[in-house]
Amino acid sequence: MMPGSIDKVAPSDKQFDTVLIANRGEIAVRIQRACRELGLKTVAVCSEADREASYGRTADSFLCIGPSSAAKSYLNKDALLLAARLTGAGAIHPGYGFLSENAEFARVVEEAGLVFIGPDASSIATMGDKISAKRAMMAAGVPCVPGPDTALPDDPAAVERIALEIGYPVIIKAAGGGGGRGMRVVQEAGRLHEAIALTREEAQQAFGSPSLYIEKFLQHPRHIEIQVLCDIHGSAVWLGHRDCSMQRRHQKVVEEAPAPGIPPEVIGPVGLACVQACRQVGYRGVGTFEFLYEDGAFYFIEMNTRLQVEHPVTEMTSGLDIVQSQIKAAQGNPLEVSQADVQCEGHSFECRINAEDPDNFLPSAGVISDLVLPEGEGIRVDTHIHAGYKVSPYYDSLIGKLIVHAPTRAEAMIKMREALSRTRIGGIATNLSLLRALFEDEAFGRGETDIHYLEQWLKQRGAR
Amino acid sequence: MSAIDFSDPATIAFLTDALTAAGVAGLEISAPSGQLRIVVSSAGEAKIGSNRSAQPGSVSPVLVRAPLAGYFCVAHRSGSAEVSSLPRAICATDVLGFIRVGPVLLPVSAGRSGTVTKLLAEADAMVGYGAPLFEIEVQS
Amino acid sequence: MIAPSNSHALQREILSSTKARARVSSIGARSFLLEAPGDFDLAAQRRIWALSQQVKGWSDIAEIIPGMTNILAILKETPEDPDVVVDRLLEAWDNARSIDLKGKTIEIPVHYGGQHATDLPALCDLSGLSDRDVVRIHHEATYRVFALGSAPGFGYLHGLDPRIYMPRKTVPSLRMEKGCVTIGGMQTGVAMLTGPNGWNSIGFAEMQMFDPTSASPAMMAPGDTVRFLPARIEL
Amino acid sequence: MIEIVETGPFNTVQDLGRPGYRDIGVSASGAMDPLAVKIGNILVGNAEGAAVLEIQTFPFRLIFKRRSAFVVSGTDGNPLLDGIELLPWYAYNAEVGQVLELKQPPKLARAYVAIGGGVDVPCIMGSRSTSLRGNFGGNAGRPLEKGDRITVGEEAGILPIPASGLGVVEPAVALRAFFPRSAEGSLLIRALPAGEHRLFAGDGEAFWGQTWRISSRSDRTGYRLSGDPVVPMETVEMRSHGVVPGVIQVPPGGEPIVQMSDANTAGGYPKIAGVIECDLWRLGQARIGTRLQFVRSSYAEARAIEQAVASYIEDVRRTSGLIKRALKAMA
Repeated sequence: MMPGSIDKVAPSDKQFDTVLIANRGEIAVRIQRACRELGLKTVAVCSEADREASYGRTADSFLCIGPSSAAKSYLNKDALLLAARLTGAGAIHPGYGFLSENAEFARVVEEAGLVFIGPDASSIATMGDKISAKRAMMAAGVPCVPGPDTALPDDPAAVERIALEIGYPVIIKAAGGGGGRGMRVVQEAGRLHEAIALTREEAQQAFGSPSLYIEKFLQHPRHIEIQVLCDIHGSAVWLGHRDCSMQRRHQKVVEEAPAPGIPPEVIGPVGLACVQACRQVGYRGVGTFEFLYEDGAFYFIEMNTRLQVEHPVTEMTSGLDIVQSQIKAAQGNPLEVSQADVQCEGHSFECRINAEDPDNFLPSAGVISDLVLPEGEGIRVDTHIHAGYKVSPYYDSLIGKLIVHAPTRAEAMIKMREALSRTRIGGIATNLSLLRALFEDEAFGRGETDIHYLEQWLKQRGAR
Repeated sequence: MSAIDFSDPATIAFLTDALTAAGVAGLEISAPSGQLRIVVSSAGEAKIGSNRSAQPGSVSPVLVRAPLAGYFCVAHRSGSAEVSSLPRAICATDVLGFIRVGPVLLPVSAGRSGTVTKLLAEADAMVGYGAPLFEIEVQS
Repeated sequence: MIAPSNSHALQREILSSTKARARVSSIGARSFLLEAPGDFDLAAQRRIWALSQQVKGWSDIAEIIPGMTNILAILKETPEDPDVVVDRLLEAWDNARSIDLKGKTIEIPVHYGGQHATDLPALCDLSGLSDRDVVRIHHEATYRVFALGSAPGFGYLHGLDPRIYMPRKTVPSLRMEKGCVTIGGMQTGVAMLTGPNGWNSIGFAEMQMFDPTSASPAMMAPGDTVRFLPARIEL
Repeated sequence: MIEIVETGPFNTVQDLGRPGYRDIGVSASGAMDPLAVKIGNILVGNAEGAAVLEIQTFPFRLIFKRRSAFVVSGTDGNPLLDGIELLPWYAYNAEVGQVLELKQPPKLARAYVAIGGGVDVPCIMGSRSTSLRGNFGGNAGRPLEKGDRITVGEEAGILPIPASGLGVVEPAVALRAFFPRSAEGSLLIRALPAGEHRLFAGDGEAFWGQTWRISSRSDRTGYRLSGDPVVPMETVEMRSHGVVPGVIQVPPGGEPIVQMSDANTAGGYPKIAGVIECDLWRLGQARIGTRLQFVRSSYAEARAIEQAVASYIEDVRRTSGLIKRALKAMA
């Protein structure tokens, strides 16, 4: 059921002075910095593999909560709550990944009398379900991918009618699917029923439910995001947009803000619709609306009810500290900015530095023997690594983010090239060489590359 | 590369973790200082035996680690002299201490027979998961 | 321990109260006892019944136990200010109108005399009546259930003819059978448990008046009318 | 299923009692140490009011006919499982055929055995407690006897107990600040003056001032206290009225009676005081011969203690659940 208004969110009167950071790596460092700047104490937690993490030494408390496997530590809700109980933390920041979009975790955190730094459990649950999220967005006037907001009917004739209405090509998706699994593109009417039958069988086997839905398939979309920030008093703003089309297997590699080549009069109404949607569902804290963008039109795909990896590019252009704002919202403070105050300036890029083989993308573990990170005006590095740091094989291969900011996109590209050239990470394999090459690519330099571009670029590069 | 100290509990623990993660059943390393043999049982708990300097009948230290983060309590109830008199022979089911969270206590049992030789954590201190609490010498 | 016999309190119920107002005292922190002023009679009990019905509806009440012209109210939680509770109870008492409970009529066949009528001779001595007269006076009267208590399903019956009042024994019978028809002071009743009992037995009733597995375990309820039918008289 | 291998008299199945039927003369019954019942049940994963065994005469032995989680709570004695000493107030797993033995505890009166799934005797009038006076409830309305086989409820959905057990800092220790003892070691029991306190005049003060001894004529119905008799100035005959556990009545002899779990539902002796409810479990654990003093309490104090006890219970529930689930995820 859709929550009707902001009234359902009782203003949080929970004051806290200590934040437990239920995450690891660069985001643990980033959140710790924000807490310190707000005068809050921090609790860092770790798995056995992260026992030597640098941010453990700078936190007010540091506690190992479980074995290296994420399921036993960073995903272990109860171990996290116990850590909060032991350290007297009054709030939990989930970061991104792990439990950040787990409605059940948000619920048990609140039940334990703690503040979950993020939206409430029902917002997470609503947005986590593809169909209910789409319904909520349509209700708020956010443009969605054409297609019904219900599961596909069994009647073949009805399905045909729906597909025709949407217009081919269409995509059939498993309602419970994700990450590129359980979906099939149909180019023409003649292939519709065969595709449905196959996908239904896959869906039943892979996700335990034969429920499918149908949408318009976009051929060359870009991935555009809108960052929002909301308080619990009914105020919400959007902080501009990002382009995150540079992806490999749904993993973003480079992000930039603003998205190049989108006129303000096109994105403006979409941004306002996002803000409107937040007000309608009583959304709290930070969130990201993800869209596909093709031929001047936006299509909502999903909302991320958490901090994003790529939040720094928006921080660089908007000048706002998104993590601090998120924590303040969780404290129940009213937003300090109005929409008119939000002025995005210049251009920002973020490169995700991964500990992986640049050719076959296999994760690389080991000890970082030497490390040189760039510094200077308009350059920011968010990372937890240091010389001697042991990259463990247990988690995501992201070891740092290189962020630049300059007045124009062209200047920002130059700055990123320079920053990348100055970066040295020895002892393990990284994707630095790939990033360097990407920033020399002409098409990327022109901007407006679509979500398939990187994969094709990699294919061609491999062929060379 | 400097020589790895195979008697270092941290090294053994790291190797054990690596073996467990890799799904490898065991490992045997021969070095001038002696032999190390790690067998990862199906339950995931490592049985570690080592034969330092190849002296038959020698003992090797095994660490008893915190099974959970919490406050470490050495003795419980009426302050029995359990750990205060070290070294002390114990059997596998003996409770050596407790991990306390609020009013709840999780007993830490020895897990193996041997002799408790060292107390490695401070009483009433907050310890993390896996923190070494006791050292037991096990007859090889 | 030797439990205080279930009837110890009924030796002389006539507590002459000159107080005009009801009295409220407490047992522990969440039980409050309101005792009606005045005589021990049906009029007072009717007001207790009215009070019971009212108090039962209070949201902070866990349980009420109506007694002999009194009521024990057990709260769900220890009150912050006990005086507030006392005032509420007194106010409710002052406003309690007499009600007559529309009870059912229960007819209990009794075997008067015989082996269970251990105290009949003593009652004859005390009253100066013949055993036949005692039995007749007992079964000719109509009784009202004032309250239940003391033993599962035991009803305190009011309406005993003053001619056969008999004080409770100072030394209780150690083992009186369940079913004995007894007189204690100005009341009568049927013993519900076998055990020590200070009341005086004049007969025996076979009827089962308590079934713990039933939805309404006790046969008697306050306000019910009880008549004893002489099934057999063995003198 | 469990089978009683050895038992003394008056060991019964109890839960938190059947209040609500005192108006038809049915005693509430229930465990003498309800706090031990709640903690035992929570540790083992049951609802806090599940039925348990109340053991007050020893030695006691039972055999597990099914793999079960169990806790022995309330007591200060170490239970034995197949002869191996365990800790009281700790949940453990018992395998089929293992024998649990309880010996006479060093100081306290009663031990409670909570079993995963709860003792599954018929629920009568909302409770599984044994009504010894009424001969119903519990195990066929009577105490446990050697050879009794007692069904235990399903453990479905109950979280596993860690192999080395899981326990609590027992209430007497965790709540030490709220449950003091006197310098001479006698039990301090908080009470409020009751209806006829004033009738005792000087003897009323003597009641609070002296140390009483729990006499041998004490049981689940009530404790008779020995000491210097306290006598009211005038003899009053009370009309029969409802009473609750904790009421301290003074019969003509002048030696007070504290009504306990199997308290009669009605009484008429003069009431000198009423023990506050959250001190009753300590009285329930006091053995015959225990010396005790009554301390004048207040509503504010009673509420403060109740809140402390309630938050201790809630903390045990929440934290033990977190630990079990956290360890399960790590297993």
